[in-house]
Amino acid sequence: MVYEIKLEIFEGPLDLLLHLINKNEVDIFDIPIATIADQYLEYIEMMKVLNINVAGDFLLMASTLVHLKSKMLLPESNDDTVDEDLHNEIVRPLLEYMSYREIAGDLSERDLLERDVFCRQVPLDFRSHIKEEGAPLDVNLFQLIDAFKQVMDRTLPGVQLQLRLEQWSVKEKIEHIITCLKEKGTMLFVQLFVEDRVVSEYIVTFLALLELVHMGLVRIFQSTPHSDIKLTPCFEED
Amino acid sequence: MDMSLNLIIEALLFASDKPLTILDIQSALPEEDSTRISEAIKELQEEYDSMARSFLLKEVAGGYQFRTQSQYAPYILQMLKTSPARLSRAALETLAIVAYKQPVLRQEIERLRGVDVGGILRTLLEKGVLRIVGRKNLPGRPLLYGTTKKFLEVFDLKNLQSLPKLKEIKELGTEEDQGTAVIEEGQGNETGDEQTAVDTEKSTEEGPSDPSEN
Amino acid sequence: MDMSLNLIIEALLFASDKPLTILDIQSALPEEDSTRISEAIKELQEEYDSMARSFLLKEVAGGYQFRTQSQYAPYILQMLKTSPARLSRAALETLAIVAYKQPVLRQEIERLRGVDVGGILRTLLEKGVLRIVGRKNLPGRPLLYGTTKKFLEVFDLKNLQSLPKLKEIKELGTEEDQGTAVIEEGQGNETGDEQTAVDTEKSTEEGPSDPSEN
Repeated sequence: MVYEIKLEIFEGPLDLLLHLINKNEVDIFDIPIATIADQYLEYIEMMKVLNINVAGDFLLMASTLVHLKSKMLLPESNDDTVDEDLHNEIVRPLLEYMSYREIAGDLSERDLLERDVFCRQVPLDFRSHIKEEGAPLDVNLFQLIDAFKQVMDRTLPGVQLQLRLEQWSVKEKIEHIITCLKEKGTMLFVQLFVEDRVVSEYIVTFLALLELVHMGLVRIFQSTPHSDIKLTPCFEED
Repeated sequence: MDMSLNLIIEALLFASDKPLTILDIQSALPEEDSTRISEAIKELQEEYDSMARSFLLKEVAGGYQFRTQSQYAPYILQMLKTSPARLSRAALETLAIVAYKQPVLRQEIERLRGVDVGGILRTLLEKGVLRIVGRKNLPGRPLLYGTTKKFLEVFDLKNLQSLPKLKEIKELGTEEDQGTAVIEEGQGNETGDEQTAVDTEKSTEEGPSDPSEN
Repeated sequence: MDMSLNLIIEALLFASDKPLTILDIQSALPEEDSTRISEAIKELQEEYDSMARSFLLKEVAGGYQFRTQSQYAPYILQMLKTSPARLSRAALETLAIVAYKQPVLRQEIERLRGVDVGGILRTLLEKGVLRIVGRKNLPGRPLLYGTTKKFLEVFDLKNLQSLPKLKEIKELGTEEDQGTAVIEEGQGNETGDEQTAVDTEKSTEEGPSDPSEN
């Protein structure tokens, strides 16, 4: 038997379910759950055989389907509760998904800018024209975040350089920690890093703390796992 | 010099790469009142419709813009040497959900689509068709997403009300109510004009999910 | 469909930001020979001359371009002056640093950006998105910078707390192919129609041609 192999992309479990329902030409309000569940599992199996990474979402739906199928087969099962589960876990999500999918289809049929229709392109020299003082700014939040990300990404590779310049020395940080502990008595571990700006500074602070513990000047406590780590001084007040 | 109001407005629209609102036009023509401006625009629209040129004056995203007719797209794409702007089906579905449910949590989009949408959200934010509108008053203060003016521009929509109506969902009853999104109120948030300009676009056909505006 | 050569050329000229040469036009219309194209352009020019609109088809720099007539320039300039201003990359980065690190010293901004930011800070202060929030208790009492209410307006934020954290954006991840491929066996089942109909729109997000550029 010759098989025609057709590659389909499914966006998710609902997409696959919908495909099976269409393929079997069944009513969404009257889904033959056993058949659909079997076919769904066959697909998942096939994906595994083909070494296609099966996302967790697909497996979750698979277990829901299997659960429903087994419930249905149980002699003492109550039809009403099965129907209710089927409605809540399969039918309703499918209906919702279908309605949004339809909207998505409608959207893509519209005259899309720069696919179907084009607007005027204003020459660059127009854009750089001097603006009035109060002119609004043409910038969005994502651009702002992205700019910050770029700055931070650029800053991090500089870590080694900064260490070599000894912008922060372990000695200074030791003094800083001692000063803080003298002021406050007990401190939380996280408070040590409040003023630190970049990774290299965190590292130096941490090294300083280790050094202090090693010298027996600071003790570290944690009452329970995941609780706050506390630091107490073991030196004389002067 | 022969300069009718219509032709001045035409020149402004022709020289702009963004849709112009009546207000935008008025800022260049402070003596004109807005009804005269909208009349002039209507006349221009009719004129271009009847002239049957390659472009028309369209109403999009709360403003007006000259746009080419779709049958010329293949030639223009050829000239620009680009492939047409495309959105994947996943992106379109995500946009559809955000458009109707906004302000909406990522988690809710994922519930409706049945899959992770993090990467798609990021792409759509980058493209400027979605934006972060605030945070929901829930543990972790998760971000709420909404559509932008650019969304309307890209999809040739006058406003959010002109989105196609959501059909099936009505028969689904009420359990759908996932609580009301509360956008964080700030102290001193007279986030004035800009804010309200965007807010006017906001609304959905199936009202319940959008009580969040102040 | 009614698409004369003239109208195709008109559409090309309309959608181009620079003058088009005959050769440029020919690249979109390979079957047309250059004399027919130049004839068409001549006809378009005459047509626009006689229509007396606000713009004309002019020959410039060896090519052709639609240009608004000079008497409309004052209105267009006025519009451009009040139209949204873009921020330079440097300004955007500086603004971003202040937004996330405020209150912040100029010295700290310069450390992060690696360059002098005096001029940019001044510009951002003038634009009203930054302000001086105080002085730090350090030798020389250096100035501390922070954002303003206008900053919130520009970015449509209720308050500074709703500024998304870098971590939250990183958590969205990137969009690898989130679809899952499945091989279907069986010969030509028609039920796949809907499927394939939608599939044709599918394509990658990161094509060079997204329309989203702000």
